[in-house]
Amino acid sequence: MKDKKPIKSVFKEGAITSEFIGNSIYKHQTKTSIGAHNIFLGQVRADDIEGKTVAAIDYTAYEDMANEKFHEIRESAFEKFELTCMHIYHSLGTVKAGEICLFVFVSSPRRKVVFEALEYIVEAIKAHVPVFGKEIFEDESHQWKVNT
Amino acid sequence: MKDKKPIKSVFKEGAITSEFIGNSIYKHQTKTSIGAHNIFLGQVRADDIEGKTVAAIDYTAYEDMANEKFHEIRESAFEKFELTCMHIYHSLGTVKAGEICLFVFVSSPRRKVVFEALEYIVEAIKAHVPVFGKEIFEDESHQWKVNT
Amino acid sequence: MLITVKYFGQIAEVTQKEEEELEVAKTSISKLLETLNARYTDLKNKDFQIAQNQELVSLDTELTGAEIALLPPFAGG
Amino acid sequence: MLITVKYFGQIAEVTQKEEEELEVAKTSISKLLETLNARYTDLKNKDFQIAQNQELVSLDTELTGAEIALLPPFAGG
Repeated sequence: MKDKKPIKSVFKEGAITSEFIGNSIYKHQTKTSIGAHNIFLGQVRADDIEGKTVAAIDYTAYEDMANEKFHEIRESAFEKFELTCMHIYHSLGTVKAGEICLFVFVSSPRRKVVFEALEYIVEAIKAHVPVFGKEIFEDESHQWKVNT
Repeated sequence: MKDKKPIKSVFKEGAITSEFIGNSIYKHQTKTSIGAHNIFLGQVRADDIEGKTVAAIDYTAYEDMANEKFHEIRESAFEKFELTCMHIYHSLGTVKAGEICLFVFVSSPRRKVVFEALEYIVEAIKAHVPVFGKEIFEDESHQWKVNT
Repeated sequence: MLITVKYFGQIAEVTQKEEEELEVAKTSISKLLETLNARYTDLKNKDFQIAQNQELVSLDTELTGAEIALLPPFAGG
Repeated sequence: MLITVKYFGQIAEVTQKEEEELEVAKTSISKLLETLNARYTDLKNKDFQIAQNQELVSLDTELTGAEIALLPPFAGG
């Protein structure tokens, strides 16, 4: 499923702020055919790993392929589910523990659809999008994150 | 499942604003064991019904019973799912088309849990909480909303 | 005994009030409903459930509660 | 032919570079991988998938692409 349209980048430098998310919700209030929104937020956990605490994750990506995959996921979700709109944002660079690195937002006239669609999209992102996360510990050592 | 603790009211007068939601997200950034948030928002649709357009919904509730039901749903969700936190807000009074009347927010260390929990909570609210919605048309006539 | 009956949504439109106190015999919910149907004749055309002390009950339940509510279809969210 | 090979995450830590150009015979992905394993000996201890022109491919795929990428486990979200 190749598409020749220019693909908008999903990536944002640094954490996704709560103001950005609130503002994105606000912008949907003019779309009065929407009855249900469902939002997924991925937040960086301060995991304890063998006595060391994760302070941040440094995200990198194979950006061209990742944006293509995000685009395929988007097209496929619109095909499968009756969605009014869908937005995906992912961080690149440093995101501190407690900050948000993934924001997925789906809207539909009816609620059943948004639950199915959101889980489908988030699982597809985790499985198919080449994003890499370096977990930086408080002592500045690191390890590489793996999605489970 | 009766509980003798005082129960916090879930109801808010009027629409739930995007600023309120953004601020609620912000407050969770100190909880660094959280890895995934899932948010459901119910928005009032400007439905066309026999040529008339819904301009707003006027919400009323059997408040004591409703807060008790919200509390039961909350306790039951915490029992079923490994949640770090859960928040529910529902509007009373007038909520215009495009505005938000229901805000359900669940958070957990891991994502699988939040999808299941959020859908469970929203379906339980729709089925068991005595909230009533008068759909006000643009010509000020009305009809009573029924959940499907 | 003295009970409070509460009306909501389109039911309150029929009864033209949100609540009232009624002196009734210790009876069943269905007997109480007959009384209310006689008083508010449009009630029989309406769809509602009945709560006794904030729990939904069936018609053959014994009337024991101090607070009865007639609840039209829920529309939360 | 001239190809670009890109390295990400812990793979880039092994290769000490994010990309390079290589002159290779028209061959299979697995032959290319042998070349890379010889050049970067720690690579064989690493878990990764290979993309050719931004699509994941298996080892027996023919090397046709201008852009090859070595992708360690995904960690999006």
